[in-house]
Amino acid sequence: MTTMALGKAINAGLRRTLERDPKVVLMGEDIGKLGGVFRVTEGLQRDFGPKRVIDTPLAESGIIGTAIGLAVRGYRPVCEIQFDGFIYPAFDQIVSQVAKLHYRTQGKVKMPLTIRVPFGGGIGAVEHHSESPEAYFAHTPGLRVVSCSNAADGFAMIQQAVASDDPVLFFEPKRRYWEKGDVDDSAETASDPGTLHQARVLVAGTDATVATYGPLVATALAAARTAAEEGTSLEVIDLRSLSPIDFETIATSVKKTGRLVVAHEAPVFLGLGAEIAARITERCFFHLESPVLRVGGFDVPYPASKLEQYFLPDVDRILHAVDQTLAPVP
Amino acid sequence: MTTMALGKAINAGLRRTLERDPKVVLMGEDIGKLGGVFRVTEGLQRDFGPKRVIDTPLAESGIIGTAIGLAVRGYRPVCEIQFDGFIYPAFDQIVSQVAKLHYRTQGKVKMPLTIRVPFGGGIGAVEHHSESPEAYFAHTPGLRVVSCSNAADGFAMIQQAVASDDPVLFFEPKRRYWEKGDVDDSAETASDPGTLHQARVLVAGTDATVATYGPLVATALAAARTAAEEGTSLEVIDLRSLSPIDFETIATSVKKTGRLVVAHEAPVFLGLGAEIAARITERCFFHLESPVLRVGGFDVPYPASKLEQYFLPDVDRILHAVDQTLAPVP
Amino acid sequence: MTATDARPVLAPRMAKDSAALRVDGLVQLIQIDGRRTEGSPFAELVADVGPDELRSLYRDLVIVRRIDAEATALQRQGELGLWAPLLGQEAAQVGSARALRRDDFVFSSYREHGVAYCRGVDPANMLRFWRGSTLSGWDPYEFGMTTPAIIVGSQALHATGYAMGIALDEADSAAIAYFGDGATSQGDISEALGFAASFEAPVVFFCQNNQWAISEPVRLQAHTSITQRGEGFGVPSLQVDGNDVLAVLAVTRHALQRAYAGLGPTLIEAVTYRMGPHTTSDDPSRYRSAEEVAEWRVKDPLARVRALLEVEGLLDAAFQSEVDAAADLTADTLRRGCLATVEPEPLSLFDQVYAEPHSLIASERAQFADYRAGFDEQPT
Amino acid sequence: MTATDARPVLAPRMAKDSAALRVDGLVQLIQIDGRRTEGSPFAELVADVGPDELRSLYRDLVIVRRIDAEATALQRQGELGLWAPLLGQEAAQVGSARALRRDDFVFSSYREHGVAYCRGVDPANMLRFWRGSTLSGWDPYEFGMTTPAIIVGSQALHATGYAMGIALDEADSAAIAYFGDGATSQGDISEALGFAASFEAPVVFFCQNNQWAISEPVRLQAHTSITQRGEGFGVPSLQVDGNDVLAVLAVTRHALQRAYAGLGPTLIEAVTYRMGPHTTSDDPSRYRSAEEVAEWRVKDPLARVRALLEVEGLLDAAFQSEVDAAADLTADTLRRGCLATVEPEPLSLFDQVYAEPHSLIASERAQFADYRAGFDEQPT
Ligand SMILES: Cc1ncc(C[n+]2csc(CCOP(=O)(O)OP(=O)(O)O)c2C)c(N)n1
Ligand SMILES: Cc1ncc(C[n+]2csc(CCOP(=O)(O)OP(=O)(O)O)c2C)c(N)n1
Ligand SMILES: [Mg+2]
Ligand SMILES: [Mg+2]
Repeated sequence: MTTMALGKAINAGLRRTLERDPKVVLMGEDIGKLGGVFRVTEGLQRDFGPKRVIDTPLAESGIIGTAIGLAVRGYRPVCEIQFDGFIYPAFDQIVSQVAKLHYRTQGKVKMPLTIRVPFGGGIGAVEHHSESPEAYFAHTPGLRVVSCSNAADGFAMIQQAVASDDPVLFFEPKRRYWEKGDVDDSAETASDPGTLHQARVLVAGTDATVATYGPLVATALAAARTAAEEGTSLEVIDLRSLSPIDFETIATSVKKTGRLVVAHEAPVFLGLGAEIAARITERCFFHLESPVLRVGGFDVPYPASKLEQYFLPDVDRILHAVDQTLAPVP
Repeated sequence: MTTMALGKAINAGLRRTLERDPKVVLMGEDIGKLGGVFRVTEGLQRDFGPKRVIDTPLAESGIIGTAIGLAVRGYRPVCEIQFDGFIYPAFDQIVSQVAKLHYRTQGKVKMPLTIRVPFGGGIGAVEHHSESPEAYFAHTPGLRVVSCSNAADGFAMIQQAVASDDPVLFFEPKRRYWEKGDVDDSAETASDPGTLHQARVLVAGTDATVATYGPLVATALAAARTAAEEGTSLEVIDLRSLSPIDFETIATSVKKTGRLVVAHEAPVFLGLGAEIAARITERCFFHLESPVLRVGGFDVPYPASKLEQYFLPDVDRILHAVDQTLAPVP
Repeated sequence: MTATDARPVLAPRMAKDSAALRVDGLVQLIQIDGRRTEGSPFAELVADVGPDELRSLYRDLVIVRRIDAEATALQRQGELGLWAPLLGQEAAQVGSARALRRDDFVFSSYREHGVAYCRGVDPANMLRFWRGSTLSGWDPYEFGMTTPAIIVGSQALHATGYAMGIALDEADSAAIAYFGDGATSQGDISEALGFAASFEAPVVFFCQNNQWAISEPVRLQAHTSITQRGEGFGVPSLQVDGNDVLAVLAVTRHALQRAYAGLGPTLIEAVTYRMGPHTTSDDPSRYRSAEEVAEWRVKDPLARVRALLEVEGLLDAAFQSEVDAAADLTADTLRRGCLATVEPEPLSLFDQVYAEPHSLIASERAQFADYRAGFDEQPT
Repeated sequence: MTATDARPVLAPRMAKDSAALRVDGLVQLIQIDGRRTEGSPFAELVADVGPDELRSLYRDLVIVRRIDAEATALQRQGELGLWAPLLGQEAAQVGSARALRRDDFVFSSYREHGVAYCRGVDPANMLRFWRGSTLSGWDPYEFGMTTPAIIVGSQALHATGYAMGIALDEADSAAIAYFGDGATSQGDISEALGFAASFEAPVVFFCQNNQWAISEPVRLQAHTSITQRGEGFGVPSLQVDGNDVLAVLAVTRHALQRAYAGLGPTLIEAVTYRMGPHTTSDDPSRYRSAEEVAEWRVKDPLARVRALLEVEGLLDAAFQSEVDAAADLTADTLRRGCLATVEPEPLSLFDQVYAEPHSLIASERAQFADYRAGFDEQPT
């Protein structure tokens, strides 16, 4: 057990993948000498050389497009997109190629790409640096989408993502990079992708379930503590995987609590909460005491940072939704 | 009243906008002499000249990016994306610029772009020619997304979309281009955007509501006829607008029928049906006799055309879902 | 009958000096009347191409044209959903493909049926894609060639990345990307040229400038030559007569040698012409004149080699009937293969979406299987 | 205090011949020691720049550097979330911006504070973006300049489209796109060059090659000069000493004249250096040497003009204190303005998402208003 920050844990996980598999190459803008703008790749080019940790020209479509070619050649590229808002120039290569190549070739060509994306707001950044684009990718068949919320998961999940023979969009909650947690980096952590897509119940509760992922997991845990003080018992689920979603775990919880609130920073309209509400309602129709409620970013472009505190779901907004599910207005 | 095919109706509507507003310019690949691969712009370059109807180089990001500049200059560009699957290279310009510029500049810069996209399957095409990407745009704040299902709407809605001071993604059901309908092209059709975002009840019914849009509207109408023969009364709603969605009209219907099936060709996971199911369940929780069901494309990449008949929702699959809502398994 | 049948393989020999040869204008080795062009520095690169090799190139040109004609006919008869004819581009495709080694890798566009033939792909398998029976008709690894890429320009980045992998492996093979004149406007092509130059990747950018991008003439895409575009990215670029199979072979060998020698990327602009429609759904009469087409007909790539063979007395009746027979056989096999296509099973919809188990796909497959089973019992 | 204060406007006169001037290598008009470079064809283009104009250029350079220093200080003090310093690029920005007419339109990147100043933007309004108080600090139409564009490369297409509009309007103004060396790798920049060439759009591509893209040296982006890149697209391209305000002014005037005359696009590569960090969050010591920075310090753009003024006896004490006073005043006003920023109201979140009424935004606004009202009554 070592205590480390989420960013450092992902760095340690990446180091493991580079040590384990000579076919793993890291690609991205400023990931070499600089170690990435968030230092997640710090020291890796120094230790593995510029052929394993590659600074690319400033072109996201080029990064993903060449990573595809490297994958065809048998490599296992791990691409860093510097900020969430810069992934869109690569959208075509991700949606039309990365997602489809395995299906197109009936499995002949594997696409074991990992695309790392620091995402979400809360760091007081300028425009395009605080987006939550995960739903675009979760709506794209052929891709897998996950998000880690803590150091232990950051260390384990990045290794599982890289080990997966399918393309994985790996969303890292940038505002949590500095939050510390215990990481079991002693043993050779299993990089079997098996558990990558399982949700986890972080707090057991009885009155209502709060499901979320990435940056809002810490917020949901804080909400659960506050609620507990007020005598409300919340069950908190960290989804971890956004595509596929572990509906089994959510449904089991909802059948117990009868109430569900889903929270994410992405706009509510067609955000992950929509799919979860639709499917859980279908599966738990006769168990739900009140409709599934969603707490998310508003359906406006990400605002100037002085406004993000109002845009982003916080403990109060989550608890407000919980209150509503507990006392539904007919 | 004139009877014309959907494609011709959109062509006539575009002609109206070109006549009405000198600032309207059409841009796209092969839209000039060729009149577009679906002939939707046929004759327009001949009649309005190459400065109003512009053949562009083969680059979608370039088309949308330059259209943005033209809009900043005061023009009202109508861009054609040749096929749904070719919109992704322009995704960054659409999502990071078109959608955000008005908000970014606090309304100083208007983005009255219309982006026409022939979409959906059913025409036996090769890969990337049968996609339904509407959810990506509906999840993007700052954009408006609509889809026409018949000639009359094609004629009127394209004019409303072009007249709108906001950017509009205009999805045209390509497999319905040749279906004829009556179009009121006599009077100067109101191009007031007012009704652009209203859904329409096409068939009144009492047992269950079927909501859909674009190419599946005709399929839903056929399903309603079959159901009627079997003694089931379906209410059919053509959503017309996908962002914003006219939930008022859907909720009113569901409060009457107590059952809702949403159908679209796009993959079900995070498709429009998810948002509709989530929101209608929230609004009509105590009116719903059974969970909202979704019929859509499967969560696989669009398959080879010999398989599309199985991939695409048809009358049978819609009726199968209707049967399920009528007899929910607890 | 595929191109793998015994026939001289034109494996490039390393030139003494693989530095980029520079020539002004078009590289041409065979003139329209069949006489050889004198004094081209590229002649040496095909000095090994004797009578047998010339005949074999001609055979491929004829067979490839026949495949194209037969496929077009099958589309007209409703057996294919679509077909993108290569008529007029046979020399550009055969000349470049015959320069490749087995361990080179081709990233093609959608019109490279001639390249696929030279790589050994069974023509019937080429058609399965256009029939709509599959999303790709062969295993890219078996032939060292990807299946049709529809998104214009995307494959150039894949070729560049693959070439970066070759360099990382310290192998001496090359990747080649095929694309058209219209594709040069796509950002992806520019980014590919930039990445290839920056990483000195062993990739050949083979642009078939067939003068048209559907209805758009090449001048709409660029006000300069495509070779100048390549040079702008620091990629040595050569313009070749794309209807001259020997010149294309020579120029491609040169580019490959530079790649094998670790000297980085090369761009080749093969100047040719799309004699037919963009695809079987296209109507070129709407946008181009019969005169223009006529001008190019005299530059026909097959007539060119035929003339050369005549001039050099290599075109006897026996060879001609042998070639015709080979073409007939290919066409016949192609047709039978197409008509014998086994269409995919409905449930195959869910196959190979992912390499590893996926809960959502599994449940949708199960539900769909139940749903279809339901029909057998009591049809709705 | 903004640049609109009375000072000579350097409106370009039409040259007799606006065909693209071609020169080998860097255009330079002032040498490091302050002496003028002899015999450049560009000298004529700034022949009208006399003592007053020189002094006014110098004043802008000093003021712009002071704005940058003050903003950097404010960021360190926590008043700004971020700042992208222009230190070292003053001449490239002032020289090019001072060549513009009011009816020209600037599509900038995020570092063009000097350009904004010359366009008349109140420096305090520039800071509101970096403070996080707004997504754009001014009305683009008021100053003929867009607010910071963060997505690298995107604005070049906007400039090209705007220029296409100028051409459609048959107006004689121009658009100018500012971007960096790293941006040249983005597909959007290539597509912009291609569209501009194809449509002969009156646009100037002004690339500040400051040698670095965050931690990546320009050689990683390209193995050739940025001007060669431009020529590859058929866009006449010029390389200018970006630390020589007169040379930049001259070259930009030339490019604008070509645009006004309907001769199409021009690319300018202003060779300069980013003396500071990429942004206030960056640590350049991780990726570049102190030696390299020192080498460029001697080419300082302000020292250059200062030396020229000295050589030509135009630098008296009165002028110097006047300039210092102006800079002090600007810095002071800037700081007051920044500290006096009125932060946006929570409900303004929902303003101007759309130009026309939108049901979803309306309901979210109402719900959020109720939600916040709830707090006032009985805080949770
Ligand atoms: C990204 C994208 N945009 C548009 C299309 C539609 N399209 C298919 S082929 C083609 C023309 C391509 O021309 P060119 O690159 O010259 O190749 P050619 O067809 O002449 O061989 C177009 C516009 C596409 N397939 N992909
Ligand atoms: C599409 C996109 N990718 C990445 C970034 C992150 N980023 C911001 S500035 C920058 C470097 C730009 O370098 P250059 O174009 O030379 O301009 P400079 O900063 O040197 O002025 C990068 C990589 C971005 N803003 N947009
Ligand atoms: Mg072409
Ligand atoms: Mg730079």
